[in-house]
Amino acid sequence: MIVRELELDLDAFEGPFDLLLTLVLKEELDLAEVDVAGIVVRFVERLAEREQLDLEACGEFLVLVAALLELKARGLFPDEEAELADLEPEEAAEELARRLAEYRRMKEAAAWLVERLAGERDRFFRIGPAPLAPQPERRLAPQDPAKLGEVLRLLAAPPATVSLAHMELRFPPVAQFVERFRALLTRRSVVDFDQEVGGLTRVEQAVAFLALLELRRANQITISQAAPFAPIRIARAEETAAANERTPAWIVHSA
Amino acid sequence: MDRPLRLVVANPLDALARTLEALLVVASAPLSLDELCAAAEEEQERVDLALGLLGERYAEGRSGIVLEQVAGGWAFRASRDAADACARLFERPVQRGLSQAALETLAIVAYLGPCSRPEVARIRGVAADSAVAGLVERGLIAEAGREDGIGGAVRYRTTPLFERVFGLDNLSQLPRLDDLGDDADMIRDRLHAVSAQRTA
Amino acid sequence: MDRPLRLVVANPLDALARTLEALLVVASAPLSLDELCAAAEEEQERVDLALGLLGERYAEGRSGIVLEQVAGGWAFRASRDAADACARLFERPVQRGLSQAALETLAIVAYLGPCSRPEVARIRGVAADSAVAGLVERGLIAEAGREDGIGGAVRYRTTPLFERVFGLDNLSQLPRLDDLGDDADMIRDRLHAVSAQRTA
Repeated sequence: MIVRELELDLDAFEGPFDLLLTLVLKEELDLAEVDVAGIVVRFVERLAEREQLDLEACGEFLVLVAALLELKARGLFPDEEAELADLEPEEAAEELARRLAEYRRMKEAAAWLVERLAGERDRFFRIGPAPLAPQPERRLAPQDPAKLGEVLRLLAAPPATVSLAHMELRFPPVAQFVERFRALLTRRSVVDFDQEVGGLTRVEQAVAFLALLELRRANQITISQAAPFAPIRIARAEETAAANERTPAWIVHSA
Repeated sequence: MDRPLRLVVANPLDALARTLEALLVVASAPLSLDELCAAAEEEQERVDLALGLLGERYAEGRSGIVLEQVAGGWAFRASRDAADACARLFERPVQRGLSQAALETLAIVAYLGPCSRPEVARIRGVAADSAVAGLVERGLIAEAGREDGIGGAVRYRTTPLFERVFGLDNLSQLPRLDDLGDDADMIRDRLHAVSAQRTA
Repeated sequence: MDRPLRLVVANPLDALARTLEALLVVASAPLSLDELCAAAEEEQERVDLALGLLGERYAEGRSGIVLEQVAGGWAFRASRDAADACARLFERPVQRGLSQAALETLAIVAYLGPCSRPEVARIRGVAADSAVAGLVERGLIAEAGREDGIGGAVRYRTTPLFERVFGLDNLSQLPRLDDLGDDADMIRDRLHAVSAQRTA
């Protein structure tokens, strides 16, 4: 088995392992987005298909994956580097097993949710108010203005010592905006791009625009602009959406 | 005496009536005859007949659910007998508090003056869409123009209702936050600096 | 002879059942037993009995409207028989299935909630921002305060809509975590076996 030709199908990447390594080293693919466990699972699956243990492949794979993991760990947890280095190999293995077990359980829980959804797809219910219902009156009890100052003080306080906030990428992934626009378009038929990205940083706006092009390329949306520099409007590509819709859909929402 | 195999022959319209019931109970707006026909894949005439059946079943005095024909089409409503109970359900006693998200958003808008959703999101570190929408719906904040520049985002300010609920004559009565800064601009800078630190 | 004003004495629970029907048909979310009792101004026991009556009347196969116990309360939904008709008329807010990342995030929040984005990221090993934003947008998870301590991250929990979409009465109906991830134990055993072999 040639490790570098291992075909991967991950959320963030699809293609041979070798290409993934190249992209990571060229910093064209953010390791934070790469599910390394997924690579390991794929490798183990391939390994299991063979009768004999391919020692050479295992060795090469271990070296490559270890390097990937180290790079990723440094990127994700710079502050914890010292802490991890302190672990004895056995402890590290135990910690790895523990984390792996936790993640596997969540993966199975996710699989259970998928199955559940498939079973519930013919349950339709109303979301939102009934057509002829009385208008709810939501009066608020008197509030204490001191609470406003309190929450603002908390927001203005510098984050506590070890923060994992560095995981929030400064260059947001395109997928984030793809998901966001899709979600928005399930609620609204037309979305004003400028309004959605107004106030975001230039980089974020640029990435959001890339996401638009991505969605357009996949024929999931239509983009219109009345004139140069006029607001950009995004709408669902209805018929294609209907034609491509093969994934389970389970809830409804009245027109 | 011969007994018929089935004592009650199901009315052939019953299945259609059940489909219509289902459609009406899911709808959040009245459904027109056309919509009902299209969804049930049935002739208008038969849908009309089935609606007649439902009209008898879901009639005032017979059922808590009443079928009503309104301008836009057909819809279920609560019976008049249940008006008091419905009123109790909807006019529930005053809501006690605001969620953390609502409170934070409100504090930002109150102290910093007109503020856009993206700005609130940046300061809080999470998307502000639902918090802002909720506060607008409750009438505690309202739109106040747009940010400068082409395609500037909508900005929000607090409303007179906000002042009433918080027992303030005006915004200058908000508790002073001298430890954070002398004025709105300084507080704003401080909040942005912290949020940048949080995501750095 | 005096004739009674009413020839037919209705089941005394009928009036209550009608009131409950009315409440359920206008409610915008499942109503808990407490809410039903408060709105109907009735004892829990009687409301329970009336709900039993309604459960028989609005049962799958009998009616297009079905009474179900979901998300900690009672609600009407369309019968499964009418799913095709409903699908023709109503828009689905979750058009495309949830991505694997979104599903895993949803599972983590459902089991460990309230939990923050960094916590989700730690378990999944990848940043969770877009998945969390998407789930919030769809109304399946919502903010639930911040982590303790200064500058704590926003935490999330699943919403009643989540329970409703997945047809759960409450989160305890999720499979027990201990019952999941058998293969995780296998992996652990294998790791230990391998290391034992090495040192042997």
